[in-house]
Amino acid sequence: MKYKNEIKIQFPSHSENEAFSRTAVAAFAAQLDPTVEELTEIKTAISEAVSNAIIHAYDEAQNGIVTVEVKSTEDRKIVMIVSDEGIGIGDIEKAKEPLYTSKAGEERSGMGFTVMESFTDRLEITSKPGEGTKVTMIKQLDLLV
Amino acid sequence: MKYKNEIKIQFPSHSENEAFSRTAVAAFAAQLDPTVEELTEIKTAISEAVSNAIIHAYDEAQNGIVTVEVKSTEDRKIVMIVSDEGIGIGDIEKAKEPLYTSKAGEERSGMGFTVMESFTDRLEITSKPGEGTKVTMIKQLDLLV
Amino acid sequence: MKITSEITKNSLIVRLEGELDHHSAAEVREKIDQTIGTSERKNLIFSFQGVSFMDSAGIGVVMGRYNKMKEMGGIVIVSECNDYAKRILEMSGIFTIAPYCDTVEQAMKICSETWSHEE
Amino acid sequence: MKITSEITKNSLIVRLEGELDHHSAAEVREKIDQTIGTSERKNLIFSFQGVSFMDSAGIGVVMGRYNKMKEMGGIVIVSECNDYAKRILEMSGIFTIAPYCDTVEQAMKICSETWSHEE
Ligand SMILES: Nc1ncnc2c1ncn2[C@@H]1O[C@H](COP(=O)(O)OP(=O)(O)O)[C@@H](O)[C@H]1O
Ligand SMILES: Nc1ncnc2c1ncn2[C@@H]1O[C@H](COP(=O)(O)OP(=O)(O)O)[C@@H](O)[C@H]1O
Repeated sequence: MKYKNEIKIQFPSHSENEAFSRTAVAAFAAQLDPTVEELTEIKTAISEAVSNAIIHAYDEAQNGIVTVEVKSTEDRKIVMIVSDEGIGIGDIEKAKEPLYTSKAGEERSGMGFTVMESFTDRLEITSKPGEGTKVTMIKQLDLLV
Repeated sequence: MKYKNEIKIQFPSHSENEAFSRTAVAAFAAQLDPTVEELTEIKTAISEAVSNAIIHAYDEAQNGIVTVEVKSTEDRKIVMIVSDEGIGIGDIEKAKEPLYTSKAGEERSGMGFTVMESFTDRLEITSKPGEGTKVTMIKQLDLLV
Repeated sequence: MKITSEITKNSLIVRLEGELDHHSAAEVREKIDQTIGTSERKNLIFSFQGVSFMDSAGIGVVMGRYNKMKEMGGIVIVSECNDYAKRILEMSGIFTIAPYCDTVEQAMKICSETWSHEE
Repeated sequence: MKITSEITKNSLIVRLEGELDHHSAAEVREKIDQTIGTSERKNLIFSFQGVSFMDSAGIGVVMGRYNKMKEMGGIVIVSECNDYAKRILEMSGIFTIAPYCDTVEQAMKICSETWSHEE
């Protein structure tokens, strides 16, 4: 894919950076003049993926690095890649199941991946236990007609 | 210096990323609960430094990479580092003079560094012609009393 | 996140304001649980009217309070969500156990009926 | 950036709305210069009331228009800046050649006086 513009953001796995990351991504996505609904969906999807890196990949330790890359295409696609170098996911199919969570005690609902899937057009997860996880989401914005 | 939190942002030298970069930095700075005035000063200083990288370092070609790093300290300092791998600055003292610009024909005012100096507490420029420029700004936010 | 609570005859009303994510959920949880303890009310009504952003952390907040109130023999009602918050809560099926009302007033009515019925 | 212009007897009034930086300055410049050409007015009044963000690119926009109007024997007046925009414009000394007025009305008065004087 050829990209029109792209940004890369990196930050340590502090939970206060969840808000930072979704605002930064929204500021980038604003270049494509999305609808309010599309912008909310993008912010929510990013928030889920970044929270997962902080909570699951690094187990709430604050010394992991989270990387968020966002790219835009001429035909109004937004590609979002959230990656970490944390514990990784053993069974990706299970992780994607609605309501499945490995941290029920901490009031996680197991709906993160379901929300990401519902708010974007495509979700791809690659992961290696012990090495990290990369979540790629693609969202097609409305074509301006 | 020990940092409380820090972020790194990278993007190509498209002028539309000026707005993105200052909004992203403002979203990070918001974690320290700055005054509206402080936030405006931070956004303006970042906008000047990022614009300079786009206009001068890469001469408006859109294929350069601009890097913005922002760090916060426990005692409410914000450290902002904007760097490029562009043409560099030969005479830094001259570049800092109010009203000096190498691009008068394009309606640059030569006030960029003066604004950065006035809106932050410390400005440091290091540069090597042909290799790039690094602009470091430190701003002490009001201590909450 | 701003959390305001109001105690009525039959219920505790908790109004949330701001962005509800994993980061803010920790504080929200703690403050609500404190208020549940001191209020001595069995029923909890959430108003999400002031919630400007919410992700799936919001589901966890409702689910956790549901478990707490259930232990005490009470119920949880969710109200005044914007479309996005409602869509996310709906996905999880949480409204089958913590029902949704458009307004706090409707929720209060349900709480008082439940209460009278129990007496 | 939104640019609205109004033509009065003696002057062209240009109102800017949005964020004025190096990126948006290119468009602002082009649109104003077009309007200067068609309006056939010698005096230009800027209103910065709607400018929510401005960096030193704003100085260049005023400076460039000043040079253009001066060639035609006219003047530029800047008005209705917020504190930050004013502070930045002030730093450059631009108000010594393109004076500042609090309101567009005051600026119009100056333009009409200048005009009468010239006649
Ligand atoms: N970045 C990650 N690193 C490691 N494990 C992850 C990551 N993201 C998700 N997981 C695993 O997938 C499960 C499901 O994730 P999700 O659907 O977001 O629900 P929740 O975050 O509420 O647990 C998590 O409980 C966790 O075990
Ligand atoms: N990142 C940079 N790379 C190369 N040259 C730069 C850079 N930043 C500033 N300069 C030089 O310093 C001069 C003064 O910069 P500044 O005070 O910001 O004014 P202006 O941007 O209006 O020219 C510029 O005209 C340019 O020659």
